[in-house]
Amino acid sequence: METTYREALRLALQESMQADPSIILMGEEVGRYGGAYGVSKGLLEEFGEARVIDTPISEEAIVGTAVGAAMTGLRPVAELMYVDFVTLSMDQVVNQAAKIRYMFGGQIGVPMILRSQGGTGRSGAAQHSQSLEAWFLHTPGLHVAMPATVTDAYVLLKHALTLPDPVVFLEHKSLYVQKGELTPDQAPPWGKAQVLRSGTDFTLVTYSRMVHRALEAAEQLAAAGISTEVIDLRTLHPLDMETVNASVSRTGRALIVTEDCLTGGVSAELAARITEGSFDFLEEPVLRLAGEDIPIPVAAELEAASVPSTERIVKAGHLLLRR
Amino acid sequence: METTYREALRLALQESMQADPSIILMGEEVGRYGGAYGVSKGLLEEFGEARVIDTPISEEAIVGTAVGAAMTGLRPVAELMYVDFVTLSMDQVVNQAAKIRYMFGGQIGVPMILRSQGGTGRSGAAQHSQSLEAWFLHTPGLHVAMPATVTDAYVLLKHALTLPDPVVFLEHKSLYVQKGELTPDQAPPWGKAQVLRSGTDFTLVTYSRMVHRALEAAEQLAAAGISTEVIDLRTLHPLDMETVNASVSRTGRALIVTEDCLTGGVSAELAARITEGSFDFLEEPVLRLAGEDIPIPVAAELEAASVPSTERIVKAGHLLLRR
Amino acid sequence: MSLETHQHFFRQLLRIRTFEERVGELFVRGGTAGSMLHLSIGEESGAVGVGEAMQPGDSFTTHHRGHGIFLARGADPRRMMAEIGGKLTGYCRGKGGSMHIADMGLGHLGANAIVGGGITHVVGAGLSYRNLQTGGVAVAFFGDGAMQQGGFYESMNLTALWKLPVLFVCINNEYGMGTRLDRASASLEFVKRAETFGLVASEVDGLDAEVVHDRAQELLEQVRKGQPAFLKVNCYRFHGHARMDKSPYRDDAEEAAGRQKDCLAFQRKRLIDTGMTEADCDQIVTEVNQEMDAALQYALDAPPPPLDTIYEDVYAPGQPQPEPVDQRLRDALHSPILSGRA
Amino acid sequence: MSLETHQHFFRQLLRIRTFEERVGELFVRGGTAGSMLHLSIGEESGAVGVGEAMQPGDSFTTHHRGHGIFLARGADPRRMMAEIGGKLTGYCRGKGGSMHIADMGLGHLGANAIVGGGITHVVGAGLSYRNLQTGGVAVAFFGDGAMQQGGFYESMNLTALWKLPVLFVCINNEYGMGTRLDRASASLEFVKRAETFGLVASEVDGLDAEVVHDRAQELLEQVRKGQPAFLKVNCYRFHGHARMDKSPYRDDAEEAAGRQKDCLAFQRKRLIDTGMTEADCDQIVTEVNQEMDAALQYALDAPPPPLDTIYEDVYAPGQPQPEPVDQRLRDALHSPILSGRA
Ligand SMILES: Cc1ncc(C[n+]2csc(CCOP(=O)(O)OP(=O)(O)O)c2C)c(N)n1
Ligand SMILES: Cc1ncc(C[n+]2csc(CCOP(=O)(O)OP(=O)(O)O)c2C)c(N)n1
Ligand SMILES: [Mg+2]
Ligand SMILES: [Mg+2]
Repeated sequence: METTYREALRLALQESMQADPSIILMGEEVGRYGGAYGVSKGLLEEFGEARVIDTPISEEAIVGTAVGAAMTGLRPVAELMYVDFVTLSMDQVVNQAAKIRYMFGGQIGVPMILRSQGGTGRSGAAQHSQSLEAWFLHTPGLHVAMPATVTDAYVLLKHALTLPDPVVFLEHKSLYVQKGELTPDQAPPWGKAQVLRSGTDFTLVTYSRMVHRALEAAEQLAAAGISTEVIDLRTLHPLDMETVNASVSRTGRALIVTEDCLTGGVSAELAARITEGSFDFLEEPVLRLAGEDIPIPVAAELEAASVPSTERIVKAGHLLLRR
Repeated sequence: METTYREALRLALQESMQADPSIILMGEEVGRYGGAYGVSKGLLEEFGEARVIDTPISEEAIVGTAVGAAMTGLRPVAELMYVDFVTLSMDQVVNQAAKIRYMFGGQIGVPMILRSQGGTGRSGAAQHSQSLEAWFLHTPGLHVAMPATVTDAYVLLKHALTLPDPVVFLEHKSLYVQKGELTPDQAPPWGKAQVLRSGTDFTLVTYSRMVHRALEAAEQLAAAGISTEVIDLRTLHPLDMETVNASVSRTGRALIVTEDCLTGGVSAELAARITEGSFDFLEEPVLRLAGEDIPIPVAAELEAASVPSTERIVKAGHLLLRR
Repeated sequence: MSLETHQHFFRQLLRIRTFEERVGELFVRGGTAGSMLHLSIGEESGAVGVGEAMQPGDSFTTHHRGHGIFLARGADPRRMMAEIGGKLTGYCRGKGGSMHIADMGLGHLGANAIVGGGITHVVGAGLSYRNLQTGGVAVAFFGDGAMQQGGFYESMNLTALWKLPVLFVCINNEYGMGTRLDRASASLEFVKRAETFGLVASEVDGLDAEVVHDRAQELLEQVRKGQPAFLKVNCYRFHGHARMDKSPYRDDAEEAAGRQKDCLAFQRKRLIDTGMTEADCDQIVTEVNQEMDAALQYALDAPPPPLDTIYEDVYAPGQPQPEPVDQRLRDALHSPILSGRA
Repeated sequence: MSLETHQHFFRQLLRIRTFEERVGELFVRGGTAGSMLHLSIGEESGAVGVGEAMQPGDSFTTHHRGHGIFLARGADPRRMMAEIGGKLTGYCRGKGGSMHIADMGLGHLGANAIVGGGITHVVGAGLSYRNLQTGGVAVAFFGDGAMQQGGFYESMNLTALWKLPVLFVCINNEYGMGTRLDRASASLEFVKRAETFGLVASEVDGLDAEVVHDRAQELLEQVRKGQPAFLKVNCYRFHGHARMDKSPYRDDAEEAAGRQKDCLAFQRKRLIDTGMTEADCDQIVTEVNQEMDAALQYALDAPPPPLDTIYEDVYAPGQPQPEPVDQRLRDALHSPILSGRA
């Protein structure tokens, strides 16, 4: 059936909450308001105030409360309205949720989900447009999921709600209205990347919103006679380098496209791992087309210029193939 | 003159405060206690309570106060006792200090220093032993300094206290007792890496505490007939890839050694940049010897096994040279 | 107060109301940078009352709903509107927008898009004023929602501990997005609470901007002597949270009642009661409409920022600037070392 | 209370005091994992008074100075000492140490090395107990220093807003490291403050553990009915902050006076006053010394954790485990793809 990214997320929450009474939703405006981006609309009515909990504006306590609840029998989905606000709860995410199983010698885990959304596209400016996934990739103890498609929004969230450890689940603010077929049975398992388009000239590795621009670019490159293999990572932890390196070992060229800013970003780890895993096969250095190393400006044109566009992905493809 | 890392830092603070009355020190125990690691001993007595300010345990407000003070005529040095506690002030560091100049269109900067210390070596366990510099490397708007030597502790802190933008200044808890000659006149300028040992077989890139283990390893490798060029980055922003790539283009091989955990760490950006800058010269993929992808355990032997040791650097050198 | 004062307050309240209406118009005409625009209609008395009690040399930070406060402190509506439109001639060269307007010249240390994010900054400003003995006061304006942010409590303690010239002003418009205050805070004893942190504190009905002014005046006198204070101004958010919000979470009766608390209508009535004619009042309205129409037009006509400005202002001029990603790509494929670029 | 109760309290206070002294000895003998060891000598009454008022099914978190609290809730001193020594048979297999001791079986949700870090966790536990209707109560123990952390205020509000079965216990030992409370907090009206968040609150002198117990008992009854509460126990930190600290920042006169507030000596006197002989008391002392000597020896004899355990417990068993860095290095040089490993 065709639906939207937003609806797919809601369906995943709804079905999971119906199946598992220990799941609760908590966050700012998740209840009566239905979520700042409408993801949880109707859930308060269906599951009641004990399970769909509107919170005050207290990011540190929201996440800390979820951690405590996850240690005592509930499976909380704590929502941060914008991932930029995780800066107020990093202690709970990094020092607590991610480390509790380890610090306590494996006695207990923290089965919670930190749901949030990031990225550009709404002129949210520097404090409402960031892509901070690299911080979580760099935090042992966390899973990190970043769905790009309707189907992945659904299957990844449903699977995340079964994991014994904390999951940082990052949506993209520009994808909520994204339409697509919901085909869970065709989705790869959790932790596996997906080859969305097969190609022979180079491997394009990406995730989240950039997946769509990558596919558009691949289409245009095909018209120019360049064959692009497009891989959607789907989760950053687990990170499926097998699929990526298997592809690069065939194509001999790799372009990484991410929205987060280049320096110290996810693109760095991917480039390093591809070089480590496919060095003997590389015809060219791994290229990184990422967000600029700047805060995100508010003006729409400036904002757009801060992250990779379809056109620039196409250009990068030509550059990589030297034609 | 010979002194210690701790004394060199104190001297830099003292001389800078004597020269610039706008500099203030603030943080937990920086005054009467003299700093948890003794760096600010004597400064309260010399500069008084208006400039050396003991704060309550309020990390968010400590950094936020420094931001506001920096915007209104002071040059604050805000100290976080352990870098692990920056998780409580990430909003002020990332959303505020780093972005204010940009968000406000260049009207004003935030000339402050966030001083802290990280790393392993004291059985501080998972919440007192982290190396979080990768987060700041990934935050446009910040400078990041990580001195390894007595001289750099002094010259980098003194220079940081003249910059118009925020500097995250990260010391290493295991280096405070480090002895060395204080030779400021022989130090490279801010932003330049330093070749601490010239070599021909491979380039070892590192910073902070690992510099010392790298030099020990290089000594042992030399005995085994392997010539190592050791480069201390000194600052992660600015990041001096010119010096690094000039070296790798000669040696054809690179090993990066960092204490922060491998995945998504500083080693990833360095590996990506070396591959981008020296691809045609690389005989082997860039190797990364970094901290394990785990929280830091408390038991001394386990803690030691969590980060690169001199022995393992030597092993990695042999591995890279395939002999 | 004198008739001029009554008139001045009316004009200031009206300028804010009218400015915000024009922001709405700019949005409808597609001229704003995005839809995250938070109008302060219904809350003008807090801005004008406190703003008029402040002095040159004082500074302030605001929350995301700060247009009115900045106008009350002397902002040029044209440059504000241009910034809201993301234009080059805006206060922040089109980089900050509505939620990040600032102007050091007027002591505006910045609006903030992080709820509570600007509160701690005034603690630092107060510290500067104390150490540098400027005589200035720093004022933090924030909403009722920020009362649930921990940083605010850390900030109150620091100001009291260090006796800093700081005033905290909570603009209580009853809502944080769709959450009414009583659903966000178990207790509403904010004044008592502030007192337990060592502040002098009080709250005031925002219906009468002049009463707000007098109360702010009293508190600011103590603040200048080093006794930090807290003021809660009670009002009502007339419209939705942001441009897209139609407030489905509150019923019409409540909204109608809330909009009765109209500080602008109240001040106009005061003018009439003190002898001004409707015509005199309408004259002011006409002048203000002209001023704000001009601001709207200015924003529409203003030039957009050139694309390459995105790399400016990350670091100070003279410092290493960000390297464009496309440049890095080219370098990676054209052996920068050989070409001597590395 | 009965003589048994008096004796039981004495024994519990003494067990904590003696345990902490053995921790000091273990440190001197080089048997501890590091020196970040925070002794609760002088603060035993908070642990025992509140701990004895709690019930099975209740849970708690502690700050970094939590040995005594855990002992009061039934901890095995041998496994505690082993954990403090970083040994495999410790409560956390030598991974957590003194600042991260936890035991789900006894409801210990964990000591925390982040000041204030464990406070929000009891809010979550309270939420679980409310939703799952377990009848349990969650108690957060923390120091006076955490009163200056914003997260605590967010937490109080949430518990009051949601009427959660939560008790906040501030062990006020007058100091946060070298900072006396009155230099960290402008106001000391913590009880009034907690009330303005909607909690019932009170404070008690920690000299008499039985009084602390009774007060905790009263509060816990209300907490079980869904009225969260705050309790401040006033005592004095007899020794330095951690093992390396000799407290140069406070003078001997103050320390001597502080150490007069000795809940252990007070309880022993009570036993004598109620008819026990010094010999009877010494008998208890002997038994406790034996118990804690055994714990010390157990820690010294315990096996260290095998090195390869560092990769365990990052993720649950069955989930992808961390790949050792050395393995990655080898893979990078031995074309994993060719060797089919990637
Ligand atoms: C830290 C943080 N959390 C959440 C938000 C999203 N948000 C923006 S405004 C707002 C409501 C704020 O309410 P209040 O403080 O009363 O200000 P008002 O909008 O009523 O003027 C929320 C939740 C944010 N911007 N920052
Ligand atoms: C967030 C954070 N800030 C600072 C520290 C360093 N630190 C450890 S204990 C301590 C003092 C805590 O005082 P208090 O809360 O009164 O507990 P006490 O040590 O007196 O038992 C400090 C500042 C820390 N561990 N965590
Ligand atoms: Mg409000
Ligand atoms: Mg204390």
